[in-house]
Amino acid sequence: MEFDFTEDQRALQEAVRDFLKGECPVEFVRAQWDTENGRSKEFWAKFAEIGVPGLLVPEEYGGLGMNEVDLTLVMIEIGRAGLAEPVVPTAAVGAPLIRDCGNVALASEWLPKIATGDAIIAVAQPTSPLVPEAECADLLILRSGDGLYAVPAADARITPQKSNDPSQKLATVEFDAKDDQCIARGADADRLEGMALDRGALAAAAQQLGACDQLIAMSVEYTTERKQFGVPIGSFQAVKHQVANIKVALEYARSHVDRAAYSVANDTTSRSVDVSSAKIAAGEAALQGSSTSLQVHGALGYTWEQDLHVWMRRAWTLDLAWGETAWHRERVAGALFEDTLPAEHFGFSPPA
Amino acid sequence: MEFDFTEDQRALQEAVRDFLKGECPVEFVRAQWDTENGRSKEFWAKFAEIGVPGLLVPEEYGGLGMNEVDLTLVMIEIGRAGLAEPVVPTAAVGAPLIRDCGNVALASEWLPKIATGDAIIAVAQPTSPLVPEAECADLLILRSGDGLYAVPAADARITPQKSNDPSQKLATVEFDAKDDQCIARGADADRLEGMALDRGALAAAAQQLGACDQLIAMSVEYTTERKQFGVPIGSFQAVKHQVANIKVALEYARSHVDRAAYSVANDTTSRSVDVSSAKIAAGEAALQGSSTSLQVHGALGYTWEQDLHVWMRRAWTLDLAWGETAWHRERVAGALFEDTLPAEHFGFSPPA
Amino acid sequence: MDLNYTPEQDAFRKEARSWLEANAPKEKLPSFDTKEGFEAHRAWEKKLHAGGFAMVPWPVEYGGRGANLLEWLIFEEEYFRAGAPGRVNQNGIFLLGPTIMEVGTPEQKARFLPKMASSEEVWAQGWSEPNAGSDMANIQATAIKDGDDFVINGQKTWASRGAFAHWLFGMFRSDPDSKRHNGLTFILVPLDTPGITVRPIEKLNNKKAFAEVFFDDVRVPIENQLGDEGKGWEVAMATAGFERGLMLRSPARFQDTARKLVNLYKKTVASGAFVAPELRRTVAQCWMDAEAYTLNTYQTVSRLMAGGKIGAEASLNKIFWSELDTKMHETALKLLGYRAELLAGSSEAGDVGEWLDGYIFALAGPIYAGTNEIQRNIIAERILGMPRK
Amino acid sequence: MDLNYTPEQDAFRKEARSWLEANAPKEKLPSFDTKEGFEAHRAWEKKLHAGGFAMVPWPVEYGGRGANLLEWLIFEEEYFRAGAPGRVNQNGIFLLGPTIMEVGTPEQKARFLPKMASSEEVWAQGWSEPNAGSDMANIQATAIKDGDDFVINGQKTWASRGAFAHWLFGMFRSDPDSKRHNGLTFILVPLDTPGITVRPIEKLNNKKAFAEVFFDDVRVPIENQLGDEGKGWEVAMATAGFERGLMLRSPARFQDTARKLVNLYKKTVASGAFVAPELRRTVAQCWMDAEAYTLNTYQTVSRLMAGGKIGAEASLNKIFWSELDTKMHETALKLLGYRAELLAGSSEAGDVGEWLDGYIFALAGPIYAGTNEIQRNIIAERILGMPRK
Repeated sequence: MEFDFTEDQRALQEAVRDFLKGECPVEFVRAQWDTENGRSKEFWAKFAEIGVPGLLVPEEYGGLGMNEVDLTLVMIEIGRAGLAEPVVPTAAVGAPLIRDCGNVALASEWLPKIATGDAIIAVAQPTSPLVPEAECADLLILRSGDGLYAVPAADARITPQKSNDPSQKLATVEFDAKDDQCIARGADADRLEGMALDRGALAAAAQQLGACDQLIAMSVEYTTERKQFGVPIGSFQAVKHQVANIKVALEYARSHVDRAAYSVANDTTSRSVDVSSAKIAAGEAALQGSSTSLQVHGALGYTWEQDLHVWMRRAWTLDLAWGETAWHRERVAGALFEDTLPAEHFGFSPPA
Repeated sequence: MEFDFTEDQRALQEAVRDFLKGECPVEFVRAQWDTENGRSKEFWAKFAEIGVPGLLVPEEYGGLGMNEVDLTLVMIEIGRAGLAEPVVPTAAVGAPLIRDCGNVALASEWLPKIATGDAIIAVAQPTSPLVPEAECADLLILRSGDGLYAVPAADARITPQKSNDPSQKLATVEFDAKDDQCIARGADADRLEGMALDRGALAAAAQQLGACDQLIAMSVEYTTERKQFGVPIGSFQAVKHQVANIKVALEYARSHVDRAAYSVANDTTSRSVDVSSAKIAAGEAALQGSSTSLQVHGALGYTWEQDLHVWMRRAWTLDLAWGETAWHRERVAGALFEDTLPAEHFGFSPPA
Repeated sequence: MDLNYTPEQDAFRKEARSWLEANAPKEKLPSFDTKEGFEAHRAWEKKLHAGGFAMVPWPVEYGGRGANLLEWLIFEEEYFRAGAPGRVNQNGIFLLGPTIMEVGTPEQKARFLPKMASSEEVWAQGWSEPNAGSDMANIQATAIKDGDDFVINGQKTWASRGAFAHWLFGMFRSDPDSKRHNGLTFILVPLDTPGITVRPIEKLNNKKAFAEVFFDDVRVPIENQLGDEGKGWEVAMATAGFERGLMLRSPARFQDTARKLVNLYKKTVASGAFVAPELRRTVAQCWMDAEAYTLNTYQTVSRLMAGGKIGAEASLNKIFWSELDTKMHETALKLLGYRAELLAGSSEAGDVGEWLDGYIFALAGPIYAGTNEIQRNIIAERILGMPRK
Repeated sequence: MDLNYTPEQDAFRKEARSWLEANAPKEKLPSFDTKEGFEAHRAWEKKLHAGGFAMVPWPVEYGGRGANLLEWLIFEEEYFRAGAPGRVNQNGIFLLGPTIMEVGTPEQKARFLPKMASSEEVWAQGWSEPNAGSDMANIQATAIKDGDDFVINGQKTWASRGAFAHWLFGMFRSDPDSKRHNGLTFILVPLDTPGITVRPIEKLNNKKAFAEVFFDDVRVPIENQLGDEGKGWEVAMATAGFERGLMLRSPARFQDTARKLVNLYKKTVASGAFVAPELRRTVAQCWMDAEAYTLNTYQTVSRLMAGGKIGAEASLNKIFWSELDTKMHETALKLLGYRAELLAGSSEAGDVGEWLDGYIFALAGPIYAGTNEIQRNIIAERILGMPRK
């Protein structure tokens, strides 16, 4: 039993953080709002150079062959930077789905391209008809009936759906299910889709941690500089305690997320409940972070030009991605009250 | 349209407040904890002198012939004083039930005695098997099957049930339903019982307002006197804002209670929803008042010798009396979502 | 206590309802924080004014119909029931107007109120400065007397409606040696005066809801001073009381939202979509709270009509409605599920309506008109008497 | 990251489980805040000590079994699983013990720890004074050196276990000219020393949970000083860290409560009683929060075992578990409905069990060991670096 990240994992996290500080300042995020599809090929190429898109791609396909514990630390940094490039569907969900579906031809075609940054994958969410990143994807993994299909972009009819978060690219997608594009059916499809959902939710939760941390940092900075009544407003308990409360929520959400990362990486029997717990806790922390940060920023935070809302909107949209909080709550409650919760959870254990 | 109390009503409230200041200091409340049945015949006799037990008793039976709007202001003062004598079952519920049940013999026998303070009435709550004040009652109004019965104390088998609030006297009661003690059946019984519930809940809600006000007053006084770090602890925002929040909850609960009082007195079609709203809002305000007051009192509030818990316990027990919050919430939600809510509510009105 | 409307009140309601049904725009106007929407809203106000409904509690001579506050509540109920447009001149008619009525000279009333009622002149508010937000007494913009004029220098910010309005009201330091609440004067400033620069600021919905206003030797005649010289704080406090209190957020607004929320809940349940079980209670609680706010306002109005005053208890209202408004919109977004983030116009958005817009607007509630933190200080200190230091 | 227990850890768990199943009292002991219960709990502690389970992470020479912190967590899990009695000497074994281990002399360790482990000597804590609560640096009780003794005068209050304990630890002002955090010395005081008067205080459940302790020229030998003279604050901070942090509230306690709550929910639903729909989510959230606290503690223990330290983040724990404990008990009382207020022994109370007692105990959580307001200050200032003034 050892519940901590390794030094290598921490080093990876720091490297990504440094990279994003340089390559993804908030000006970059904002600039993408006004581009045609909101995504940057240049950025993605650089991101591939440090290995992020292919983090879960096996080494034989040119990836780093890492797992979701490593990726979670990277996703935290992505959330902190407010980056909205298609990391989740491509690196966190699409790559392992293609890896795991048992279709060697598909894997051989797409995994190397993912690793080199030459392919973007979009994956339909079982909890919503909205497909993130469909517009910029080269390949879409979509559900139809009892089958899961790998559909090249040319075969998909994509209708953009505008999100309140200008960084978030959503669409509804129609396609004609073709047998030769089917990659799994029945229980196999359900299993792959279930795993995709948990991977997506975990990646969203990790981003929520990062976004929440960033919201706290901005609030601390602003309230330390901003003076009213002759003192920094951060010295008022009403401000201090609100920010402290986000920190409490964040750190306990972090424990859930860390555990969920382990559970996904090791496909434990408690995986679903752990992921849902993580998504709920991180989502609530990030939303609390949003509203509190806005409140302590006052009118300034309420403007378009101040950067606070960049992360507020990330928090809102991430809360709806890969299962809303309400959906995940029901999954936890169901497991808990219908006695399907595995005894594997550590800590206080029920009688054997 | 005039939504305010009259000067006479305010004068009555002040008179009762002054009376209770003199006759019911907290030492009196505490002293009752150690007496045999927790009730004082001496106090009740004095209370009858100023007319409280017979407030709703018609003048022809020796009462004041007032209504629930008047009584609500009195109940607020009773809550403020922390008085737990059997005002609710006798004056607020029992007297009007006997008045309204159409049994002239019953009315002639008991209403004058209520007015003179010579009879205590206990009334079973449809929401709980616990009958408050059964032990000290002369007459119990009890339900059995589809009938409502007026049962003399001698015919009732009473089992005391100890409450966490030493002021609260509860019991379960068994009796043999006798036809000659039946005062209503079927729809009549339901109507009387429904009215009893609303009257009881309204009286409990009014007491909760008074208790909440008292908790605020004690908190303001304590935090103004108590110094830490060289200043009164009430000058810290963390303390100030918590107390301010109770005040917000209290004042909006008050509006619900005032409205419910009118609705009960005039038996409006929205009566049930108004009473439930009042019970919910006043209950939440009083519970918030309890926990906040305890927190700002610190360890001192956590002692038996400090008086704070006298009102905390009142708040707890009143929350369970005459329908818990959860029960009342369901009644409001039911009316709201099943479209049984009358259009009579003033303010923004739906299309006719 | 009598909670029945009088026959006269019922008749007035009927009249307002008929007029609004016949005259209120069927289509939603564009946002008044765009130039186009600003003018569309002014056109609507002109119509409202012509119908005699621009500001019903005002005296007839100033463009009102001499109704009392209860009738004002009834009018607001009917206004929201009709889904009529937001009031583009709310800073004028709800905040400044009542203040002019209270402390203005007869000339000022005659000069300003009628054009305010008709929205010929739309008002921006100029309270905040970069260093005077919650700490409003820290105002630094100066208005120094020079002959028959004040000469104004400095900067205001977060001036609501500042981008398109004609006039601005605010406090300026007329005694340069004064400190804090003293030496401030309340002045009415035409925004087309030379020396004024208006820089619109986009709010969270990307619309120009407010502006920074820069003053560079701006000359304003001394008759534009409202109330006594150096007594601007007292004048402003009366205005702030109205803002937090009765006028700005009439209960009908929240009852309207609550009713829409109840309908959204019922519709969502009927659709068979998953609805988190706790929302049944949350929606009911929102409805109850909107009722509470209404009941409380009726009580306040009853007291005011009997000669009472509205004081620090306006701070209770401010906290209550701003938190309620946020809660109602948050709850609606939860009911909308994955569609909650979609902007109107997206095909998948369907009829999600204005909940997202409303949510973003609601988020400002705990901030403007004095943050809720400031309101809690006021409640604790002025209502409950807790120690300041 | 490896979230599997090692075979050794599994074996230790099994051993603890077997021993506890065989030895833990089947009936609940009377409250240790009564004289009878105090002694019954001491008898249990003696048995626990004889079994080698009194304080598993302590070195064997002091009455422990030299286990590591992870094994301590496992032991705690089994302890709560077995429903074993509360630890009457918690002030000693969880708070003072680790401090002595850190700063005590070899003689002090040998003198105090073994008798602490066996509960031959039970400890009271003497932090607060009438004017030093949240403001603990305002300590006024003095301990002035006189020959080989300290002479103590003054008063402590809220001394937990003070009514029946044998010893008390606390801070005293040894330099009468000192102020605030300086000039304080941490001293261990036998409660039977002449000049000491103990006045028990009843807590909210009517039990003598704490005491006021009065010192009138009480002579204590200087070897009872723990840590350096004048450095009592630093010594106390180490103790307070343990209290808020790891030791005092092990996660098993809350997982145990959460599991009971889940069972109560299931049973109440199965009974057909009305259960407010939102409680499904509230109960699940409580369970999740207890998991979070457990996970977080395992992470802390992993860090500590790798050589890390526990610091200001203990304040996060304090807020989290105290709020969780209150929420769990409040939720249980809601599930119990009208029976929630009944005291055990009332026939109608049935099996409502200890929820009410637990609720009253939980209410103290946000107050003791530094109020949650103080913890929020610490988080804001020391963890987040927000300005003090």
